[in-house]
Amino acid sequence: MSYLEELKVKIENMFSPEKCYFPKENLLSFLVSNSEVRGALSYLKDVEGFKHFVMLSCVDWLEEGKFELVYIVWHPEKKVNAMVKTKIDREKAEFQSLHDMWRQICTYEREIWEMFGVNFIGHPRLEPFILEDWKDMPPMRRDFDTLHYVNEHYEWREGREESYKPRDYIGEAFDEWRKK
Amino acid sequence: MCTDNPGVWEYIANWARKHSIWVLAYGTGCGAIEMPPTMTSRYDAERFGLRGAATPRQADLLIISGYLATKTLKRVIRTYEQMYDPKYVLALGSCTINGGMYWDSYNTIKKLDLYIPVDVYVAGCMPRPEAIIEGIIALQKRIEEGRAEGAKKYRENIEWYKKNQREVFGDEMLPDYTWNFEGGI
Amino acid sequence: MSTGMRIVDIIAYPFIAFLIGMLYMGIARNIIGRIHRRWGPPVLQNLIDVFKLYRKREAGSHGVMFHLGPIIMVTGVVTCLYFIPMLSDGRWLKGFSFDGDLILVTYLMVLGALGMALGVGQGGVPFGVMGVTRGLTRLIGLEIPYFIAIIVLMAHYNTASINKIIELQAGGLSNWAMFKVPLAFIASLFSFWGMMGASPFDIPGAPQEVASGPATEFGGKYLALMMSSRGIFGFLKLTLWVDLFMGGAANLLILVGKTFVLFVTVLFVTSVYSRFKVEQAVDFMWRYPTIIGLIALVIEMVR
Amino acid sequence: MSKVVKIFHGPQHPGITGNMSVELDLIGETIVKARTHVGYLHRAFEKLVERRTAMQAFTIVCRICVPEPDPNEENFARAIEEITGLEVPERAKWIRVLVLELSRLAAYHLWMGGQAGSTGLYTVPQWSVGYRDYILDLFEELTGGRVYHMYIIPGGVRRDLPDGFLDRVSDVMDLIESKLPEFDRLFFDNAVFKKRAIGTAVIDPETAIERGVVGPPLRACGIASDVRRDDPYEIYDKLDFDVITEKGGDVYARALVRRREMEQSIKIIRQIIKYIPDGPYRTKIPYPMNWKLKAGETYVKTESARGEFGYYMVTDGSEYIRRMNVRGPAYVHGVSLLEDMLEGAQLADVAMIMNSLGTCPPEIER
Repeated sequence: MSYLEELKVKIENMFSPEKCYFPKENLLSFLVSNSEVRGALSYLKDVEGFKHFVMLSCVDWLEEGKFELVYIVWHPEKKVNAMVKTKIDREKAEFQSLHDMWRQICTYEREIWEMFGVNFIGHPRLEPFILEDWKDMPPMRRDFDTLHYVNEHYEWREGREESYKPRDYIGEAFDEWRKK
Repeated sequence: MCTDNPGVWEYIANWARKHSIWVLAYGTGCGAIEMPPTMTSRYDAERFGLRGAATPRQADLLIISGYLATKTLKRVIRTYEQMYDPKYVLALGSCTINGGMYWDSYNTIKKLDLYIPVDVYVAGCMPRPEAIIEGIIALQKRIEEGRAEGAKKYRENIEWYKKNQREVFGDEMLPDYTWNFEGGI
Repeated sequence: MSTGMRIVDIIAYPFIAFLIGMLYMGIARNIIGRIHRRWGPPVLQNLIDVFKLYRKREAGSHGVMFHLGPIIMVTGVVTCLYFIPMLSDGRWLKGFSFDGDLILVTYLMVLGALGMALGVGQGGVPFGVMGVTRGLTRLIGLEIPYFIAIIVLMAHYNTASINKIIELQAGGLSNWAMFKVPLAFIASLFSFWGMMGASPFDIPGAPQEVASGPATEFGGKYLALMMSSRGIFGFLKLTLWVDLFMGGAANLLILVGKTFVLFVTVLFVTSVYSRFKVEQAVDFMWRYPTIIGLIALVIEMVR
Repeated sequence: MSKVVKIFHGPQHPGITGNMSVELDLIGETIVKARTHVGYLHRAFEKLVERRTAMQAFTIVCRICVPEPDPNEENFARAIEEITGLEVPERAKWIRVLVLELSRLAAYHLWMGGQAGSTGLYTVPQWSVGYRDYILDLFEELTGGRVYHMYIIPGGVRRDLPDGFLDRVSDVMDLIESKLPEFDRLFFDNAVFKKRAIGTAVIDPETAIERGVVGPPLRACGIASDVRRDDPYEIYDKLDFDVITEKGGDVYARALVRRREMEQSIKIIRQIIKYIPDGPYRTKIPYPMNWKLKAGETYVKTESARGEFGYYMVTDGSEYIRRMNVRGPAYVHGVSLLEDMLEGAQLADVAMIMNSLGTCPPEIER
């Protein structure tokens, strides 16, 4: 039994992961409840030795009305990744800030606050990161229509709309190329 | 001083301007990656009198290298207004012309000439160093003929430009810089 | 020499320095271009640049001192230039030399930098202020070995007149001060590289650190003035070193030849070294060149 | 002098790598507080990818990182392949590694120019950017583009190697290898550069792992961490190369790591030229205009010239990608780490530290 499989068993015993599986060979992914995130991450960091924090990502599941926060960590000795996920409510998007565990989470949380509107409680520096003077809804949310925004705020150069539709054109060109 | 009837001095000055273009070292977008090859030993743009200038006060040419995010556009306008007349703008890449592949991106502008006057556009993604040099030669031609008067255009149509800029920035407009006085104090 | 000729001579003085200085800067860009394995700009490029800058239509201002800064700089440089004889023989291009002019020249050379500092102070750009601070700090470093070398020279020839020093060096290569007091020459060469802004010491205008340093806020005519004075100042320093250590020059051709040789050493140094931090530069200057200079001084006193 | 001067270092400043700015509080020449400001290059790639099919998205991902676009293509292609289960032919894997290593060499040449330029040694950028053009010429022959290649597509590579291409690669490698000692003499052994770089911006090994440092800055602390060795992708497990480490963790150690890795890249490319197998160069992919991507998620990573470049990708069974999150090495190096490194440093070191950490703004903000 490999290290990750052992880890999976441990985690299933210790926490109550909803879905614990291997998306690929050296990556363990599991979904835990909101309250267990800090516990799971500190277990991985302090007990198992996943010292290197890779990234924090956020996925918008608009249909379910949830945001999914994804914490990815890396074990420098065992050379494996683990992925801790949790789902938070989309309407009242709030989560605890974990910036005290790894310093660089600060940056990720700041970006997710800006791009998805997730409020991280206890974050020391929730200030605009990438955007400036942004007044619309957080742009990475799936219900934000970027083309609509562009039509409202920018002017198109004439001639662009008359040209062929790239989508159709690529399809045709691809058909021809495939025949050869 | 701005003269409507170019005399002999203006003719010689245009010749000098043509052969001495100082480029502001501001890599605004991904086109900045082709600027080092243009300036260094393979393409050696210094042959044409191009030189990097560190600050806008000394520069003649502002190269907009590629797409402009709105946050950069604000800085570009500010930089452009700080430059001294005569000043030129060379825009690289399809994304400055009509948005290019970022046509549906909420954070990049689609038409640069709405916000600042552009003298020469160089199309492509990325434009090769040869294309950049060709663009500069086209600019030199315009300078020699005295047609590269972007600053004058900007001063004369300042309301129109400011209106367009306001559409992007909303209420967060920039303070005015040097465009509103002529020939120093 | 008639008064008319004398006036022509005096008027020609800065212009010759300007032209040769600008030409040297153009040639420098060419030689550096070759070291970079490319062609480089035309030789007259710097003259074209200066002309273009004079013809810029706008130039913003921040007040009276901002105007006066570059002007004081040019004035200081040109005044200083007049006390340095370009040619030793004949009646032409002798400048206003008198006994003890070496000391005056040493002080006048700092005037340009001070004028600049006054102008930049009013510009309100932090980079400019920072560049001036760096320039003055560097000056402290450069002056020490330079002063020591000058003192050695004055002690050796027992005079403080540049003309006398040139005369005493006459009569062949072995009489040149650079061979008579070689250690003093070496010490002074370091501060010469520093004064010329060659690369380990080009701190005040380091683009990666302080944009273009003191010149950050200056554009158009001001920058043209500054470039002109830099051209004149470069040639002034070259002439001074040729006068002091290389036996002066009898005619313009020899002057150009000797200054050019000295100038090329600057170029070679500048293209193979990184840039010091300001305290490293001062540290360096107070260490090696100063020690060499002090040894030269001791030898001179013992002799 | 204890007056605090506030300086906005950038975005228009010659000492800044790319288009970002650092807000510095200075006392004299010493920095007491630094804050980075990014977002000047934000193009919303992650949003645009959600609006494009996989085949349309692959053409724009390479624009995420300008100096070295290929790790992005590689990541994107491999993420799609892992999710949909596409098999990549053997030859395509070898060609991909060839492209990746060439682009690493090109990126290191550009870095060398930047690093030398940041200390005021202007001869090195002129030479190294000139030699980098030889590699760009190879790219142009292979892919049609100098900078952006759009060559590594899901399911293989876009086309096969041209006739005699490997011979030309070999020639260029000989040329570049013969020029490396020149750079040693001029730059890496330069007394002034050594004096400035040794002991500047030191990272110690524990904090390096803790703070998420990757790539050459981590290896300069003496930790042999390299995605090519730790989590081998494509054919890196079949190749013979060393993971370079240096002691010290300062700017100079990082420079030496990169310098020695250039030799390793050349070694890898020589092996590829020697052992590359024949065969097809790409597999058949489904009709790209309505290629329904199987629902799934993955995290893929590639070793770029600045360190681990990761993509987190989620698909939901439609033809569009649900979410693609890019984790560039500069995301950590260029924001929080840079702020900490700059505190207590000197104004003169800002450009040097930024370059040596491999700050690349376009991948911070995408």
